[in-house]
Amino acid sequence: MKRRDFLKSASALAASTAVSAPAVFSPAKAQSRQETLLIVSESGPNNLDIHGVGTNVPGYEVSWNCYDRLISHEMKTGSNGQPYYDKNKFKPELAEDMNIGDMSVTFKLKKKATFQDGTPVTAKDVKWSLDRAVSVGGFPTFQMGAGSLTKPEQFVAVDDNTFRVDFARKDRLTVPDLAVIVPCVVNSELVKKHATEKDPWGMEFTKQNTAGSGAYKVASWVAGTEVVLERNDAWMGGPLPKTKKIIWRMVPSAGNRRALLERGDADISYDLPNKDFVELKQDGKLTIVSTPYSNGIQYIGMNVKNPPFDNIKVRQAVAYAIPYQKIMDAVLFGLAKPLFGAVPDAPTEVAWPQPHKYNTDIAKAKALMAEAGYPNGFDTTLSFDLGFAGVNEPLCVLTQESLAQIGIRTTINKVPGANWRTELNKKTLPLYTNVFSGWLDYPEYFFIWCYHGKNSIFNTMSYQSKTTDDFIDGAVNAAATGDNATYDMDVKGFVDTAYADMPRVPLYQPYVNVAMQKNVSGYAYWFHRRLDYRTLAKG
Amino acid sequence: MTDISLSPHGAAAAKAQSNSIFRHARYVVAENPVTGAAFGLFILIALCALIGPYVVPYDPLASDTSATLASPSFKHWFGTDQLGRDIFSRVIVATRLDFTIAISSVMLVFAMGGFAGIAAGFFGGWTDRIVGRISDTIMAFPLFVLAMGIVAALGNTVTNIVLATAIVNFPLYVRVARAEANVRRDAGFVQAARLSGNGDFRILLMHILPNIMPIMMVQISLTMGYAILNAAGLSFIGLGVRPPTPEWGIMVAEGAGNIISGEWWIALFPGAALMIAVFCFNLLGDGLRDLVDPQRRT
Amino acid sequence: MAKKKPTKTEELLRNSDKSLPLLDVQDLTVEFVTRRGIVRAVQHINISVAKGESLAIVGESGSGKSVTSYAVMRILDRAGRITDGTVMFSGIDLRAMPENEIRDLRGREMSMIFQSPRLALNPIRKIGRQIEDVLHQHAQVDSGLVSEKAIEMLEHVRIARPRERYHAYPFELSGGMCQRVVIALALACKPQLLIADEPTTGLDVTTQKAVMDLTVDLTRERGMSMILITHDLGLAAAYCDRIVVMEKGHVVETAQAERIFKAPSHRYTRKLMRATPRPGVTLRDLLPEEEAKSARPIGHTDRHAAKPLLVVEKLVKEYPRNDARGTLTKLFGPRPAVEPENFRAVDGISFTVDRGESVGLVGESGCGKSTTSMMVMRLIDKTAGTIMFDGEDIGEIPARKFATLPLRKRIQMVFQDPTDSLNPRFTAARAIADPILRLGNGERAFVRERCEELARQVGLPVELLDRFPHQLSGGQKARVGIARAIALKPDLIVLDEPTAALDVSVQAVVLNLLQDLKDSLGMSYLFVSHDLNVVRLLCDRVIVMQTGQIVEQGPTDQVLVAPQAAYTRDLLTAIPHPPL
Amino acid sequence: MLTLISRRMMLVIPNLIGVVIITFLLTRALPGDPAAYFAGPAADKQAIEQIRVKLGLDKPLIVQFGRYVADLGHLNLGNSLTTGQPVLTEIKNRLPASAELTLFGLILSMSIAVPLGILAAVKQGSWIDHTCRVVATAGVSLPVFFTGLLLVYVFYFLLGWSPAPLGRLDVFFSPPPQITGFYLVDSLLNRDLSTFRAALSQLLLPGLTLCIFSLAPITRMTRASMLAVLASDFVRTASASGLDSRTVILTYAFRNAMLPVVTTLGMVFSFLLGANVLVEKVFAWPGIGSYAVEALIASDFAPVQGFVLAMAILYVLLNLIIDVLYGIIDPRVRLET
Repeated sequence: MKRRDFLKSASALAASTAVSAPAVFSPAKAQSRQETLLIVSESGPNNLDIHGVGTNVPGYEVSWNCYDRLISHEMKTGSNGQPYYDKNKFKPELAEDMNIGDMSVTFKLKKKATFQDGTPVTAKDVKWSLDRAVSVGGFPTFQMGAGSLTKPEQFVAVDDNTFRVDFARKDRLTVPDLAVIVPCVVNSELVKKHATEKDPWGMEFTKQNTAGSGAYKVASWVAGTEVVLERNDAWMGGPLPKTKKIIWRMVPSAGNRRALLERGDADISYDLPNKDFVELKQDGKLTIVSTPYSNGIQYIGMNVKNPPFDNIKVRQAVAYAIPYQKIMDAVLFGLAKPLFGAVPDAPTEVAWPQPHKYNTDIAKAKALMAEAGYPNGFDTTLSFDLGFAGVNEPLCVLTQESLAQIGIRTTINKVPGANWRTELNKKTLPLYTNVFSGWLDYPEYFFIWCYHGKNSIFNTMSYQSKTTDDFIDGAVNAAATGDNATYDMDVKGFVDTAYADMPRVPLYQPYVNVAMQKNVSGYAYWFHRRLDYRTLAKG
Repeated sequence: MTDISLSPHGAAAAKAQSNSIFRHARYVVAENPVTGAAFGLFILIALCALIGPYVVPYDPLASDTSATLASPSFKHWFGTDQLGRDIFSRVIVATRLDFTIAISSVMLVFAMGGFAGIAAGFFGGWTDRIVGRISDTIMAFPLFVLAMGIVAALGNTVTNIVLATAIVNFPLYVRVARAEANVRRDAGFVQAARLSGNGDFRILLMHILPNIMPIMMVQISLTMGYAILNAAGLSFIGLGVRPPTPEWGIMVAEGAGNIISGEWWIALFPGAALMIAVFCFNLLGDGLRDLVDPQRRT
Repeated sequence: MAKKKPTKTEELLRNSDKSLPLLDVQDLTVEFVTRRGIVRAVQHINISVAKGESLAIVGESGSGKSVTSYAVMRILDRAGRITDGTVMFSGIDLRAMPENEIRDLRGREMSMIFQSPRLALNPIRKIGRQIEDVLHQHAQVDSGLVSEKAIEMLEHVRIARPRERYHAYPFELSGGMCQRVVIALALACKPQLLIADEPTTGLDVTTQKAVMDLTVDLTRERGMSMILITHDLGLAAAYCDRIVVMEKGHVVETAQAERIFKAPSHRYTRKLMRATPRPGVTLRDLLPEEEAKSARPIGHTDRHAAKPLLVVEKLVKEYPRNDARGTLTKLFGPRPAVEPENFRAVDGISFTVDRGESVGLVGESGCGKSTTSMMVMRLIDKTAGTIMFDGEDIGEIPARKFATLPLRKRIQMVFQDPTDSLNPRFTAARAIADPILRLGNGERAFVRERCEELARQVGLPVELLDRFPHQLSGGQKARVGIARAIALKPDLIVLDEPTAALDVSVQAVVLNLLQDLKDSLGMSYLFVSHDLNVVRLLCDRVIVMQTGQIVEQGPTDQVLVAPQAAYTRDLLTAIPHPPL
Repeated sequence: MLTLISRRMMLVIPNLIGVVIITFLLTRALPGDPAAYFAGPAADKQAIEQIRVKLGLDKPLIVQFGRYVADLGHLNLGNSLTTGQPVLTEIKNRLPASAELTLFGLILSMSIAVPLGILAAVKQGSWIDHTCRVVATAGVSLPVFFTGLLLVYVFYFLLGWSPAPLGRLDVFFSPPPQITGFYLVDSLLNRDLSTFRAALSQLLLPGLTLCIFSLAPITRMTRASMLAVLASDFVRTASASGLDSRTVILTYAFRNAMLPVVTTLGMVFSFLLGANVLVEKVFAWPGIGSYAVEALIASDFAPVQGFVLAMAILYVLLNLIIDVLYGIIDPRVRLET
């Protein structure tokens, strides 16, 4: 940890917040467009609280912008020249100081920080919030667990301004996990007022209302239609955002979203079909920013428990039969980072994701099929998530066509978005395509979920291999102790094994594409891939 | 059949009868050119469904990533889609599937709703009450949403689309069949049939049904179009047939997003095919109505 | 609004030569475009009506009599047009007149009343308003007085309590009352000519008389001319000065009413006259002279006095009265003091039909005669009483079950409307064969032979057997219906107004056929009819019904010559009598 | 009239019961597992089971149904999974949007289709007749979503005549204070003409889409019943009495011809509600149709059930109105009760 950087940025921050604009009463109609940002997207939040039961991804965006965490990440310049979060550098948000010890980390809270209702932020609130995150179950608890944050006892409010997190064990993911969306700080006194015996954490209240200290507060929310956010002028977490008001409209039709952008009615949209992004980029009227998913891949998975995909030769044949380049061209319009066709003698890197060495080679695939004992192929189903049909459907159609050439006759099975998780979790789908990405950008983090023999729900192939498990466990331990050499060896080891066994065939690293008007600036890529309103500005 | 022993001049009579129908048809067509055009279209569509897959220039499923999103040209009359598939071939081949969906759903609903309606109209009383309740209950649903629900619940296969479309149309058939049967229930020829020793069921089948058939044909023709639209609507929200099977609705849905970006042909041609087919069935229904209207047959 | 300025036509009419006939139709030809080509419905006819004269146009269906009247009014439908001739009204050429001017003439100078009065009125508009509409249109009175005038018109057509009835809707009035309203509508603007197109069809004979009397009184009173279009020579002769007889689009004879009855000059007129049932003639007299001569004499009715074939005793049929109260009120509302009584369509009647006997069941609409016949036919269930058929109580067998019993074939029926009673999808042969196939025993193999035999029996050309009903004429359809009824050689045939839908000349033939069949097959008839003249010809005995009860029954001669009940007398006097 | 309404109410109760049962069974048959949904993406089997017990989904169907009916009795329609809101509130908020759109479409359609039908009937067999028929049929032959997209493309994207298809009001307008929930009515009641204009311009394209779709059945019905009425005896009487063609067609023929048309309206409305689902999706209209579709795709029971129930009640009410309307037009019905 580079404590000095942290402190430097913290003081700069304090200076910039010294002058803050007074809150002005401004009725919606009088609001000038200049200070308002209109965002359009396909779907909206179902819950304003990330701790809530079944909060969806758009809900995370609200949480990110309306709540503060103790710490956040610094920015750096990404590979595409745009601001990109720096996974190794932290900056304070509610904390003004972070002190990492051997088995604990201590934070000093900013004294001036207040919640949106004016009450000061205390260590008690932080304690209550983190207790909440590890206790409510579901996704938040799971995510906290990913950084070995599992018990309320780990969180200690030393005094009003001092807060300590005790480590359950040595884990290099613990501190980064405190900078994700989940460990947000909630106004505990306010929420407790609305808590009931049945609902001790006041989840019903926070579902509809934001109770944080963040840069924005939700002024109105019509589920499925619109979220209006207004700036919190007393925000202490960073420099005062330039945009006073955010209007976030749900526009289900992608064509309409594109039209709105092109006609200059909407300011930002980030889920458009790739093709539109390519064309908009060519038009040059809008700013288009494409960033590869951090730690995320689109892949074709195969169920290794059952025939015929229990046969390694069949899996390799599939890996040789996938029309990679066609998918890149016709489905993604080049807007993705290929994960195939690495030079045959290229060394394996200590990185994830990285390309594998397979290429489309029908002859080789056929040979492998014959070797595997399926010279005439077989019938199976190819499933995909209908929620992402725009990419998945043509991808599957191309794959289906290509697989047919080596005798694998597939029926395409469209699974409605809501059932996709359920279907995957049954671990019975023989052949499917999916995306997995982790917030914490570390190779072992990805592999522990997706390849480890403890068979987590994300190991949808039911892949189990002693070799891989050993490499993964080794890498986790080495990371915790800072043993870089072992770590590098183990990472290379599990990547190589995964590419030899091929239980899932990585296709490409998807891009997060954001289209905005030329006058909009300040877009930054975050691990959660949602928008950070705090840096966005217009004009 | 007894009819054979009944008429030694059977063939001649049949010929005379068909002549008269033919003459009537010709008259209707001549008087109403739109119906004539619809008949022509219908034949064209039927032809596409029958021989379409054997005459199209390209494999409707074959992708060609070197020629994606090509605008209409001599090579690809209707252009190509995102995966470089020939839209003309896909539109033609889709005819068979859409036709099949339409026809089988209509058959099914005719078998269910038609008979239930006739029985309700003829017997009245409890039969009528039960059938009426069922169809009222179905009517109380927004029909398209009910179809969606059925397909979502049972899974999106062609069979279920057919079933859903049939169920949704059930009240329409019941209504028409019931009304027609009810009118004829006390007609002289029904009384006469009773006097001739026909049981109720026989009267229903031999006397009422053949007389209602013409009106039902109109209904069938009209609902054929609706069945196609219904299937297309289901496809639009993602509950249609499985890819990559060509189907008009799903093709329009796929191409819908491309209209704004200028690739109008992807949605337009299947949309036009869809419209022409539905249009044809609708006009045909109107034409058939004129054809069977007893007032115009004198 | 003040009275409208006189229009051009009005002025023309005022200045026209008073000696001219009111209406003068010369050489009129009307054509219809049909899909079988052009049909000439009226060909070169000449008709004229003098002022104050009443003229009848008489003819059977298809004679062009109605078309003529529509042509005069210029209300032919789209397919029809006048191709030749002139129509002069008070010296004005109606044919050349523009549509807006002739519209002004309609209702003001010449009016028309139609058959089926209930249908001739707008069902959802108050009758008073409908009369007002006409008054408004022709600006006959100041708009402030228009409703007074409408009420006055209702009074003129002898509608009781006209002020209340002004607000009535057509469905609240009886058929006769509706026809009075239609007359009021037609006469509201004091036209010079009234055309009445079968004004009494569908009305009971007593009502018919009242309506005709009214019409004639009113037109005479106002010095109007009238054209009565009818198929009934009797009616025409009774109410009109002069009669025009039409056949197939031609005028075959024009003469004074008495003249035409005394000395009909045209063959067709004679045929029509003979065919009209009237007192003092036999069935055979209805047939054209040539045929009457060749016909067999009417057989002697062979009555088995021993045991009657059908014995009906205290027969009752009740229908639940439509309870108008809502379900909620029914559930929670106060109980009415008296339970609503059921409506008795047939109220405890008893009669018999002997073997070989022909019994007439007579009454006006709603008297219960049809209900009675349906119960005897076992098509509907009785409420109480017995129906003994050949010693067996068939009234106890539910109607639904009766259809397939062997007993079924012994009671058959001939229906009122031959078109309605034939399945449009069955050929004549199939229709006749239906009972044989269903109820016949061992005859299946010879069905065709039997059909042909029956066809010959009823005088239906065998080659027509393979035709469908719409390819047959009314008389032919009636024969098919009769052939079907006799196919199983039943003991009893119920004839439900079998000739009501037929032209008189066809009626004459069918009635004779029925008589012949009865004689040769020894069947019994229960003849349901409203027409006393027809009943007189065919029946041995007559039963007169009124409101579900029998008011009088006895031998035909006795009942019709010396009726005991007042109702029977009313019925008899209501029959129009030609001036003989 | 009151008894008519009460009788009508009694008649619809079995229908509503049927609707409740069918919806319940249908939603339970939907694939997808709300327990898995609630448990979140990372939950294991045990966690899912716990949530299942918590939601009562482990109970036999009949018990679940009993609970559902009991909740209905308390007007509790449950919570939506996808939006997280109580279904009743959401339906209350969204229903006016759908109702306004559908009614607008229907009124628009009526105002075009009825005169067209009359014209076609009066000029039967002429080119006007054929044109009316072809135009109306072409309208119903287009899939609504296609029409909608096409209209957006032409009038918004190409011509720029129409505002962005972004729901009921432009982003920079605030909705008028709620009185009826219909923006058009509410803005007029508030004398806020600019909001009225804004709401109307948003309503125009989706309304037109629905209108095009419903043109055919109404035109067809109007034409057919006009033809029947024009051929009837009383129209002949009216024209034989010299009434001018305006009176004959409008006062005599039209009012009678409206009877079957009014009856068809119920059916058309039901069709429109179905079509609405797709139109709302295209125009980002915040109505209950789009709400239900999303829920159905997401196997979200409660909104689907709530939606269907709301629709059924709406349908019943509509038919009630039609009955009343029928009674107003036709004295025969009025006097029967």
